[in-house]
Amino acid sequence: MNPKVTRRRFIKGVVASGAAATTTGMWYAANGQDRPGGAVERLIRINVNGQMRSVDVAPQETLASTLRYKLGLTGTKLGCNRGECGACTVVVDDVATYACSVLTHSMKNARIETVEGLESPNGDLHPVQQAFVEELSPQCGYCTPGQVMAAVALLRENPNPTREEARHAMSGNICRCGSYDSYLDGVMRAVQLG
Amino acid sequence: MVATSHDVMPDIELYQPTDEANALALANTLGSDGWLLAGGQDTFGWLKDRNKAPGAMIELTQIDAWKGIRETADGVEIGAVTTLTEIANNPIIRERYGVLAQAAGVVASPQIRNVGTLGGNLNQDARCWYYRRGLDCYRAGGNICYADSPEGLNREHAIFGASRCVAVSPSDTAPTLVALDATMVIASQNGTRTMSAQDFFIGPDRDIRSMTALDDGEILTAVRLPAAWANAEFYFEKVADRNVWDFALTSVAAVMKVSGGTIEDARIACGAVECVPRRLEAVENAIRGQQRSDELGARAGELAVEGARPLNYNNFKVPLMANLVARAVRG
Amino acid sequence: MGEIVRYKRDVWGEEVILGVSWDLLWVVAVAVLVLLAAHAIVMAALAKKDLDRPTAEGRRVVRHESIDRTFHWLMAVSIFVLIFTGTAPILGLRIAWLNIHWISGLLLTFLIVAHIIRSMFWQDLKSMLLTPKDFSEPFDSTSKPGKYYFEQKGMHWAATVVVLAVIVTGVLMFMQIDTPFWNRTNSMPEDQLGLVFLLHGLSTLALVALASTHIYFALRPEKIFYTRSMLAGWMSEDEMAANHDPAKWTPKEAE
Amino acid sequence: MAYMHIGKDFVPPDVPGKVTGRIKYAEDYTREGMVYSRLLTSPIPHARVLDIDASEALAMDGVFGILTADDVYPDGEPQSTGLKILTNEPTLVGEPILALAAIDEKTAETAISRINVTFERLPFVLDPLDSLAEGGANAYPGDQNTFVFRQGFATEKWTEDQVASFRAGNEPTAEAQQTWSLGDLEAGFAASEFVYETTFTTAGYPHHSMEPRSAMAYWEDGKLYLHGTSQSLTALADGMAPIIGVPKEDIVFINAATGGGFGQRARANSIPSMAIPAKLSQKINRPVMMRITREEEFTIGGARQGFQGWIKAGFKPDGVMSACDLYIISDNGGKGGGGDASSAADCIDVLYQPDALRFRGTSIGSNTAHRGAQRGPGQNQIAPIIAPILDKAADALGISRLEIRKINAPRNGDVAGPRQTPFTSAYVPESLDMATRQFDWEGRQARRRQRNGSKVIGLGLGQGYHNAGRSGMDGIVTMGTDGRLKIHNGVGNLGTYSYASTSRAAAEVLKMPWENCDILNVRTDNHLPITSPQDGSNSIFTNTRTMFGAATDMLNKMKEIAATDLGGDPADYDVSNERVHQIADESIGYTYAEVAQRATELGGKFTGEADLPEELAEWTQISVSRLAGSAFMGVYHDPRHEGNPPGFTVTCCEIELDLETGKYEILDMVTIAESGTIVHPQGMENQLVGGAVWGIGLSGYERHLYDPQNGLPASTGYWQSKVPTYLDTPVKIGTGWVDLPDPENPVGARGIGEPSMGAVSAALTAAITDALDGHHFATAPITADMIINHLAGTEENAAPLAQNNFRG
Repeated sequence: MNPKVTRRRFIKGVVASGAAATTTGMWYAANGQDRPGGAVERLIRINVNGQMRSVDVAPQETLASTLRYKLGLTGTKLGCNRGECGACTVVVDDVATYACSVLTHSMKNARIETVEGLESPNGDLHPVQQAFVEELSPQCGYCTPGQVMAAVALLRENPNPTREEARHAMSGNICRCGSYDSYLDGVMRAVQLG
Repeated sequence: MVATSHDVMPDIELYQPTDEANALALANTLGSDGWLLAGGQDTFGWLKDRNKAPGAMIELTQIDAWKGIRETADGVEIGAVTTLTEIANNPIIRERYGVLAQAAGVVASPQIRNVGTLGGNLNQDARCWYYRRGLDCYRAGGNICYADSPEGLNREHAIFGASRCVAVSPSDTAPTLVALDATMVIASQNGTRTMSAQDFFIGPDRDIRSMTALDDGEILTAVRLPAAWANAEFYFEKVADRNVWDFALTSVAAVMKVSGGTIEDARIACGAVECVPRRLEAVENAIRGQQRSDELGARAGELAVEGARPLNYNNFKVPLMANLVARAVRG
Repeated sequence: MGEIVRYKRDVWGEEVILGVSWDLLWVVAVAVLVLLAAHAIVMAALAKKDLDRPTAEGRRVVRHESIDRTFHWLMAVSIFVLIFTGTAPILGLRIAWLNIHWISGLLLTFLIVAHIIRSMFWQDLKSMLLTPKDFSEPFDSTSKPGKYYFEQKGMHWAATVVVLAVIVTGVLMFMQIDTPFWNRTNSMPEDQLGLVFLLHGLSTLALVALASTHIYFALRPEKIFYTRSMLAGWMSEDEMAANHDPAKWTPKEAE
Repeated sequence: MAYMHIGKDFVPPDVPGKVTGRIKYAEDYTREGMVYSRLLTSPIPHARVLDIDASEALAMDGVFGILTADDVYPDGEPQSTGLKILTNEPTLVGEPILALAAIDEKTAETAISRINVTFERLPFVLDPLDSLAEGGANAYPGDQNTFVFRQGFATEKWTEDQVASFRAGNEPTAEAQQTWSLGDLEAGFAASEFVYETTFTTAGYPHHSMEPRSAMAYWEDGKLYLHGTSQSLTALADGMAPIIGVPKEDIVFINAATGGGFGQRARANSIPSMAIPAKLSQKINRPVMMRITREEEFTIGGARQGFQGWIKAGFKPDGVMSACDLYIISDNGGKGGGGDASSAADCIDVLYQPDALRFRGTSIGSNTAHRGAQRGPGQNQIAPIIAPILDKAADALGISRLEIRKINAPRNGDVAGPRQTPFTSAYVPESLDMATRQFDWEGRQARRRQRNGSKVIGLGLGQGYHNAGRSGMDGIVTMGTDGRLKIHNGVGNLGTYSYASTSRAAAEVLKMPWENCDILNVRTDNHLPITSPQDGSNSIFTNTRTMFGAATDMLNKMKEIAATDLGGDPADYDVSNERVHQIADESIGYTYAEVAQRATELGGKFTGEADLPEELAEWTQISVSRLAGSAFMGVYHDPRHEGNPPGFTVTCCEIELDLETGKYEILDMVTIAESGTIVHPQGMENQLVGGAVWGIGLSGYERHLYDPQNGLPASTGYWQSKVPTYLDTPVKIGTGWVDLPDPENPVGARGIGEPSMGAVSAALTAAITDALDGHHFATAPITADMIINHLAGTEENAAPLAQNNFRG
């Protein structure tokens, strides 16, 4: 009943996926249907946190999958994988975006920023991160990277929002712990921290 | 066996054409096997669930010609893959067609509006949860409706125009386009055709599998808003359970020319009460030439819901729709 | 060409019948076309050029009373509408077909019920009954039929079976939709519902085949006087004498 | 009392990791050779698995094996309530039947779709009252519909007339499973001037923690390493070991952070799915990651118990609640549930101190989500039901709505509950005063029911309660020769930060600067003591006691060492500035580093090798034995405390309700806590605002829908569940606390997590009721459609008191 797959065969499989370096939760085989030419190539380069990264990306792969399972950027969380919670929010060309609901292939010319890319080179937290620490904005923390990124996008577009504006801009992020008030306190403090 | 919760994207090919001709050729060649992908906010759930299984996606968002907001001789043309955020924030739309800016600004959530497009919002599929669960209902090609039954959970469903399927038009922008008398521009390899927004949306009586008049190989490329209704009096309201991430329980979009309190002309459409945006011509006729007042509003509300046929859990939509129409009319 | 039956998953994931495979519509269309074309070619080849057709001139006898003709044409119209509204959406025509379909279906049901009652009490039911003797008729050139010859009776009874099947299944399906008379229930289990859809589909296919055949023969030159008789009610004595046995059928003289 | 740490804000050590994304949740881990598992779950609400044919799936490339109920329960499935790891008799849609491991998730999903399971379909039921009715289907195995404690599955039936009469709004006449009462009910009602009676319902909806309960497991050197999710590390691992069938010393549970629990991840038996990767990994000998989807989180994540109840309350002319009679049918879901109903009655007794009270309750199963503890189980369901009744009584008796609450409020010295337990302390009138003052409750009364176009103002006042403290757990602190204090803390990192704030009690005892303290948590091989599960709002009370105790033990040992080495009596010594020294001459003493060094040299009881407290839990003993001899140790077993340490909240709110749309906006909200000394103000505020969002969800939005025709769950995700968002909650919620110490806790603290929700739910419901001229829906949630229907005189074809469905 149990297929005896040897360890070597298993490793071969991983290597063949072109992603031996990072473990891949959502790994895809190439598909060979009979369709018109001109479909996307798997090997692409994307700009993540200021670095160009070469990645083997299946055509249907979401950005969240690539970030988490190909690039090891697990700060981007999957809360619903449906665009219904915001935990996977990243910033794409300064715009808050659900990484679970865009294709990595659509990001080839984009600047992607994740929560891992916010700290300054000397290790200082981004003002939003700093403010969230000071206000103790997170509770369980699972939605926090998404909240951080939504706030970062907001402050780029509107460096001096009112609490009401912040509330609307942040509204695509669920916090099941109900820390909305504390996150808004954090955003308003981040405005001061600049 | 639908016994597992899928949420991994299955194998599917992706095309990213950068010019119109290429996109139309792909749409033509792939036909129903080619899924037109705009912002994808209604797409990926279907695919992850494995409830729709097209062989390829044709991404439309890299075609610049189908993006952006342009002034034309007769109004404004909005590219179909313009994002909802751009529409909601665009100064021209806000100034002249505020009703659309308002509707675009309350779709789902900010991130969905950042990526989601007007075309995607208009072409999104029905939100009946039975259908979304992947059940083989009429709309999915089956022979049964699970929602329209004595026990079906149909609180969000239609009170008008049901025909076997009782799902409603989920789009927030669609009623505003019907009210604005917008023109839809549809391209295919055979050329371009246009039709009114009202004709663009079709009910299950005409096609139970599709919510729009688009045929295989056709792509909605732009929406034209006529100058005739620019800067009119607008009213838009969406009532949903939650203020984010929710579909309307009922919405109303009204476009009126008012002079000295008298309604000279009006177009009104409601969302989430029928499979298509429900244009209220009887109400429009009744209020034309009338002075706006609470009484007129109340009369318009009553007229709006005439002939409603609620299901077992959506009786509330009748007074709700009447109230919203009344608010729109009374000013 | 695909399969005969389409399947789907029921609400709990089990495979059940969904209905007939509509690819069969094309199979039926092609088959009927081929058969009828073959028939036409054979008939054309066999035809004696100088054959004397019975003349329509002269005295006339009544073949179909006006009420019977009315029934026939009403049924014909409703069946045509039913077939059109039933199949056009399958072929991709986007029309609001369902209400027309069930209204025609109700009309047809009413007509059929009335016809059955009439045929039993007010009409000459026996003239339509198939007896063992009828089966020898096509092979016996000396024997002429009564009012209806064998093929006509066969066609009638085939149509009877198919139309009854389509009506019974149609009524069951009608009960599954919202109408002005009732709100739908989900009372029928999905596997049974699939069976009903399948039978409705199969009988529809049969009906399409029968209707095409019927129209073909109605339009054939040697039979067109029957079509005229269904329109005008009469046939000439000459036509009568050429095709029917007065001993078995004594029609009234026409006005 | 002037504290060094208690009552002061600090940065819990995990917070930077949360804002940088660096802290790891279970699914963020990977391991070489890791494979991925997916679940095959039941598509049918109640069925029996007759056959599993996985041959096609197992023949696929990249598929490593499957795990079934037969694998995990070779001797048959336990015949008890509660979730199983895997089952052959699913009693709800989505219950796991088997798990499959493959090289990646996509392959696993494809493989699962090729497994053929043959089911026997069994009758199912979605509404407990339908099951109660004679002839109604039964949710549980063996055609049973209830579970009797210590007896097992049973069947409970009413006549159809009894069910119909209850649905029609009458007092249930059938005998209840469970009854307790206090005082003379008849006399109480006889003395009443105002009596109010109604049936009611509350929805039982899911926890929907943001982090799905993913888990990863591997075995190494005979030890199981399990990356999972929990509300408390040691309590969870302690219970998980027997479920998996591994000795406690051989399980290492790793759980740096948990993405929300809300009661559902407190105990191992509420999250047995974590055993799946452990068992599967054992079977196929590879690390196994089991990522759980949002939908699976719904189906195996469980829900609150829904109530179908009847309540009758009587008030004397002076406003005193003289009698309360409560009858509740609780929806136990597909796998059995908790004791919410009795807690609801207890809550009424606590908050309103009626002269007489009777509770009757019956728990009935339905083929819906597993039911278990959820934030204030029982107390919070009853909160939105009872608040409008108090307002009705107040209006009828001509007493202010604030006054009637003060008249009935529990005070220091009062008792409550079936055992008439005294409070450890209680300052509810003070909280009512504080909340109403901060909100300007009296000043706002002029605005009550004011109309502005289609909108109307409603004001609401609500109270919440939960028992908030336990005892009997253990504490361990150690100190290395560097003089740093290591606080071994088994409390989970759930977002309450109580793992850190309770640790501060230890720092407080030793007057240790916070930066010289290390909290050892994250993984159980950090030698953690047993803790109570972090549920029931107990962590602060329970674990400050153990932390305080362990640190005190260390303090005493320091003094003993110093006295032995440096002369004098231990009582002559004290600590300050990280030194233990003589009180009279501070120069005589040891630095902490020195005393730790001495302790290590001395060994024995100073390093946990001797004279340990006798009652240490097995788990703590394992930890202590592994630490023994390695470092200076303080270890403590906490004796039982006396009385009920309560957590109280009071909320005021003002809403503006649109009579034409049924929508309302919460214009202002103030919520006040009474939970003893505040240990961590920012954490406190988070609990208050978080509870407020939950209360808003309970009263206004959250739902739990199952299709009555076929038992499919309709609300599996955030969208359909209607979890409140930023824009459904107030722009700013005012908070505050009474901050009076509780005598049963060494730092005066009690918990607050759960009552923070109840008060808000009560206040919001009261405000909605107020805006609608006192129309009492007697249900939670109250959704826009219900308000519209009420105002328009329309109604839905819903069964009265329906559960797991829409209500009229």
